[in-house]
Amino acid sequence: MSTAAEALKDFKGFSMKNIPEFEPISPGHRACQGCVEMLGLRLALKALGKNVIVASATGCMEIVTSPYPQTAWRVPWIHVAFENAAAVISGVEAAYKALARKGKIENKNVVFVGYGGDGGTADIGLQALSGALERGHNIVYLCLDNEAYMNTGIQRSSSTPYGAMTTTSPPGKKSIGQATWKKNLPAIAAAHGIPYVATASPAYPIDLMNKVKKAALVPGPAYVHIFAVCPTGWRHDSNIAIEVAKMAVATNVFPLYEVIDGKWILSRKNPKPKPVKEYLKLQRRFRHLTDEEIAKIQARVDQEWRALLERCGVTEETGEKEKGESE
Amino acid sequence: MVEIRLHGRGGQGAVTSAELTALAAISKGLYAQAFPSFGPERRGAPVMAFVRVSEEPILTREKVYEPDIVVVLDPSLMEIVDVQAGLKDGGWLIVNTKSSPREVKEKYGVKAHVATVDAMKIAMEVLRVPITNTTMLGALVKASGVVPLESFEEPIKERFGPLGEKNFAACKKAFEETELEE
Amino acid sequence: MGKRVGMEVSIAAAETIALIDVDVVAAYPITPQTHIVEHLSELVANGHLDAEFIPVESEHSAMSTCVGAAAAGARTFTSTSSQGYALMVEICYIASSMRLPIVMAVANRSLSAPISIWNDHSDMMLARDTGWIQTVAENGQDVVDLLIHAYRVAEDHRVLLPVMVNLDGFILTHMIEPIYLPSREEVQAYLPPYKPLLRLDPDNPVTMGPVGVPEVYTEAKKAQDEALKNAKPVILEAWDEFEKHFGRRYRPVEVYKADDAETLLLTVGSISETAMQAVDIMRDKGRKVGLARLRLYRPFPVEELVSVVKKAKNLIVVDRALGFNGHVGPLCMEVKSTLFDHGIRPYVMNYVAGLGGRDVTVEDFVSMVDSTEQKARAKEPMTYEIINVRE
Amino acid sequence: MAKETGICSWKELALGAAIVTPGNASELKTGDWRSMRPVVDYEKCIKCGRCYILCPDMVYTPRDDGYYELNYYYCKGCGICANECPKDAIEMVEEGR
Repeated sequence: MSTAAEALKDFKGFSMKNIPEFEPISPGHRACQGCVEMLGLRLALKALGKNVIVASATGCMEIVTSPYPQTAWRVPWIHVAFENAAAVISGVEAAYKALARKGKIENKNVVFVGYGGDGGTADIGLQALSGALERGHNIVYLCLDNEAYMNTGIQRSSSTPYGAMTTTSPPGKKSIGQATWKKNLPAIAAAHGIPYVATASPAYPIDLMNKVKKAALVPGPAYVHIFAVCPTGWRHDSNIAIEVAKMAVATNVFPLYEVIDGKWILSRKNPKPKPVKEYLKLQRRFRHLTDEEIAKIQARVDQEWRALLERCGVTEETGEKEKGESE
Repeated sequence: MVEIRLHGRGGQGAVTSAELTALAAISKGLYAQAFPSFGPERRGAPVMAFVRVSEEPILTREKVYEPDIVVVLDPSLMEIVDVQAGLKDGGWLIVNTKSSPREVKEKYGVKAHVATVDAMKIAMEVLRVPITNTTMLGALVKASGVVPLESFEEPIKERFGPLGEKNFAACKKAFEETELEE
Repeated sequence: MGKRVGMEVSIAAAETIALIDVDVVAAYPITPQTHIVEHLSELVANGHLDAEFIPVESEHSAMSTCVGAAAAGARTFTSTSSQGYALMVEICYIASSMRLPIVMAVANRSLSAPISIWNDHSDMMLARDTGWIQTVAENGQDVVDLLIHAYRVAEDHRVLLPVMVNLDGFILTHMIEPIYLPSREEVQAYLPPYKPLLRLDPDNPVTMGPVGVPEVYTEAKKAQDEALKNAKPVILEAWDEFEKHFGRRYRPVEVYKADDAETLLLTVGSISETAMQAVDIMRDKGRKVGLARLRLYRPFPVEELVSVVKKAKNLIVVDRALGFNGHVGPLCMEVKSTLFDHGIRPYVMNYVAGLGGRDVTVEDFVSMVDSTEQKARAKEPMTYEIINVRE
Repeated sequence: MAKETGICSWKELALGAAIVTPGNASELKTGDWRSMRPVVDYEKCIKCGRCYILCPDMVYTPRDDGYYELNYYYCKGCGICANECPKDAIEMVEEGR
C-alpha cells in the first residue's frame, strides 16, 4: 500500500456530532461580512486543533487577523511575506525535525500549515510552493482561492475565472473582463506527485474538514485548494455566500475531488449539473457577460468536467446520485 | 616567497596540482596559497592556477603576475598560450614534453631555465590514464625544490584515496626522470 | 584540540558551520559561494553535521526557510552571493525586523549587468540598510573566526539580530591557505547553545510578523534600531572573549602603521592585505603612510573610525562598489558623514577599485597614495575616481 | 482605546513586534459592523448546527442542550446563518428595531 493510502486506511471523519469546539482563530477578527475565505480557514484549522504551527502569506487572512496589538491567532502563527509561506513553513518543519532528532525538543507531531490566497499561491508564491512540494516537507498547504487580489482591491490573478470583472480586468468595448481561463492549481500541485491533493468548499464543511485532516495525516506534502467566496470582490450580498459556493459545485464550476497517491477520486458525483448561468447570475462580477460568452464558459466547464471524470475513471452515465452530507 | 603559475586545460587537474603544492607546503609548516584563475569551469579550455609558498605569512591577494616557476601540464598549450608571460629570467619553465630542455629553450626562446619530463608517458605507464597533474609535481620538485618530494605523499593519498599510492608513484618517477637544463 | 590545515576557504567555512552544530541549512548554489553549499550538503550526507540541509529552489526561499527555521528555534545558516543576495533582500529586511539570529556567509561579488561572477562589494553595499550586523573577513582564518563570533553575537539575548559575514568571492572562497580549525569542544566552550527568547511552539502560541499599523510601526523600527546600536558592545565583548579562547584579536577598525600616518588608506576585505604590502613599501621609502581596515561594517564603527582618522592629513577611502549618486562611493559617503559629525576634515580622496574581479595590486595602492598627496598639495577638489579604467 | 490602537513605548514591544497574547482579538467588538441582526427562533431550531459551522465570525457556540448560542458582540450581520438555516429559524431584523 502506498504512503497516503496507508496513513488514511483507518481514517475516521468528522460529523456534526464531533466537531472540535476549539476555535484556533478567535472572533473579533476583521474579515469582511460574510467572508468565506475566513470560514474556510476557520474550518481547516478547527480540523487540526491546537498542535499546529501556521505560516501565512500576505493577504486578506494575514491582515484581518493580525493588526497590532491584537491577534486572532490562538495557535502559533508567522507571517513573513507575500510569496513565501510555503518556504517559511518548510523551514519551521525542518527545524522541528532537526531539533527533535537532536533531542533539543520533544517530538510532538506538530502539524505544519502554510496558507495563501490565490495570488500568493498561483502567482507570486508558485515557485516557493513548487519547491516545498517537490522537496517533500511534511506540510499542509492551503490555497484560499477567492479568485483575485482582494486584499489590494480586487485585481485579477491567474486564478480569476474567464469573464470576471476585476479592477485590472475591467469589461469594456474591447474587453470582456478577465480574458484568460483560470489556472488549474490543484492539477499543478498534483503533478508534483505528492501524496495528497484535494479541492474543498466551505459550503461542504464536513467534507472540507475531513480533507484537511487527511492532508495532515499523510506523510509528506499535502495541498488543499479551498473555494473562498468573496462577497466584496464577487459583488453579491454576503448572505448568499454559501449559496454561491454550493452553486459552484452544482454547476461543476468548482468540482470537489481528491488525488490520493496520484489516484483521482471524485468527492461528489453530479449527474444533473445545473447550467453555469445559474452560478454566474448570482454575482455582479459576471453581469456584463452576453449569452454567447456564457455559452463559451459553459463549454469550457463541460470540457474540464469530462476531463476530470476521465482522470477519476468515471463515466457520465454511471454517475451516481448526488451524495448528501450528514448536515 | 616563491610564486608558481600552472597552465593546463580544464579537467586536466592544474588546479589540483596547485592545491596539492600548497597543501604539501602547509603540511611542512610553511605558508602557502593556491587558487585557480577564477571563472566558470569549462572542460578543455586553457586554464591557469597559482601557488605561492613562503616562510612568512602571505599578505598579497593579487594574481601571480611575475612567477618564479611556470608549470605546463599540456605541451599543446605552448603554441597557444604565452606561458612565459612575466616569468622571471632566473626562474624555471617546467614542461610536460618529450623534447629536451635545450630543444624547448631554443624553439620557444626561453630566457628562464627549462626542465622537461615526458609526464604523459609516465602517467600512462603508472596510472594508465593521460592525466599529468600529480606527475608534473615530481618535475616541479626536481626543478625548484620548493617543497620536499615526500611532503606530497600525504596530500596525494588523501586526495586520491585508493589511487593515491599510484599517483605518488608517478610523482616520484617524474622526479627521477625530469631533465634539467644544464 | 584544533588543527592547522591547508584548506580551501569555502570548505573551511562549511567545516566551521559543522563545528558550530547548526540545526538547519537552507541554501541555493550560486557562484562563487557554491563550494560552501556543496560541502555542507556533504557534511550532512556523511553524518559530520546533524542538520536539515534544504536545497531550496531560490535564494528568496533560502532566506524564507531560514526565517521559518529560526522562528521555530533552530540554529540556522545560509550562504549566498551577488544576484542571489539581491533576490533574498526582501526577506533579509524581515529577518532582522523579526529579530532572528540567522547567520549568513556572503561571498562578495558584483551585481549584473553585465553579468560578472567576480569579486567586488556591490552585494555588501546592497545589504547596508537591511538591519543585519555585518563583519568582513580578510583571509580564510577570519572567515572561520567571524562565523563562530557571528553566532555568539546573533544569539545573545541582548542582540538577537542576524549576522552577515562577508568574504571576497573567489579571492577568498576559492583560495587554499593555512587555516587553524578549532575543535568542536573549543567552539562549544566559546559558543553556548542557542536558547530562543520567542519561538513558534504550540504550547506557547505567539503571533510573529503581525501587521504594523501606523501607531506601532515607528516604535517597532525604533526598537530594532536600538537593538542594532546595542549590539556594538556585545560584538566587542564577544571579540574580547574570542581572543581569550582562541588567541586571535579582532577590532571594528584594525590599523596597520597608522599611528603617525599622514596619509591613511581605508580598505575593506581581502584587498587590505595587499594594501599592507603597499604600506610597507612606502614606509621603506620613509613615507608616512598607514592603513585602516574596516572589520565591522554594521553597526558602523563611528568612534573607532574617528579615533583612527583624526590625526591623518589625507584619507583615501577605497570603495569596491559604485554609489550611482554622481559624487561619492557608498563607503566613502558614510565615512565623510562620520568625519563631518566630528569636525574632522582631512583631504579625502575616494577610489573605486576592483570592480567585477579587477585585481587591485600593490602598485595601485602606491599610485592612489601618490595621486592623493599630489592633489592635496594642489588643493584640488575632493572627488571620487574609478581606478584603472581604460579611456 | 490605547490598547486597541497599539499605542505604547517602543520599550514595551515584544521581540520583533510579536504579539504574545494569543487570540486577544476577541476583545474587539466587531458587532459594531452590523446593520441587520440575526434572531433565532429556538422553537423552529432543529439543532442541526449549520449556523455554527458556517459562521465566518465564530458567533455561534454549541450549548449543552444542543442549541447554539449567538454572541452579538462579534456578529457582523452577514446573514449567512439566516440564509442557510434549513428551517428558516433565523431571521435578519434591522438593528435599532
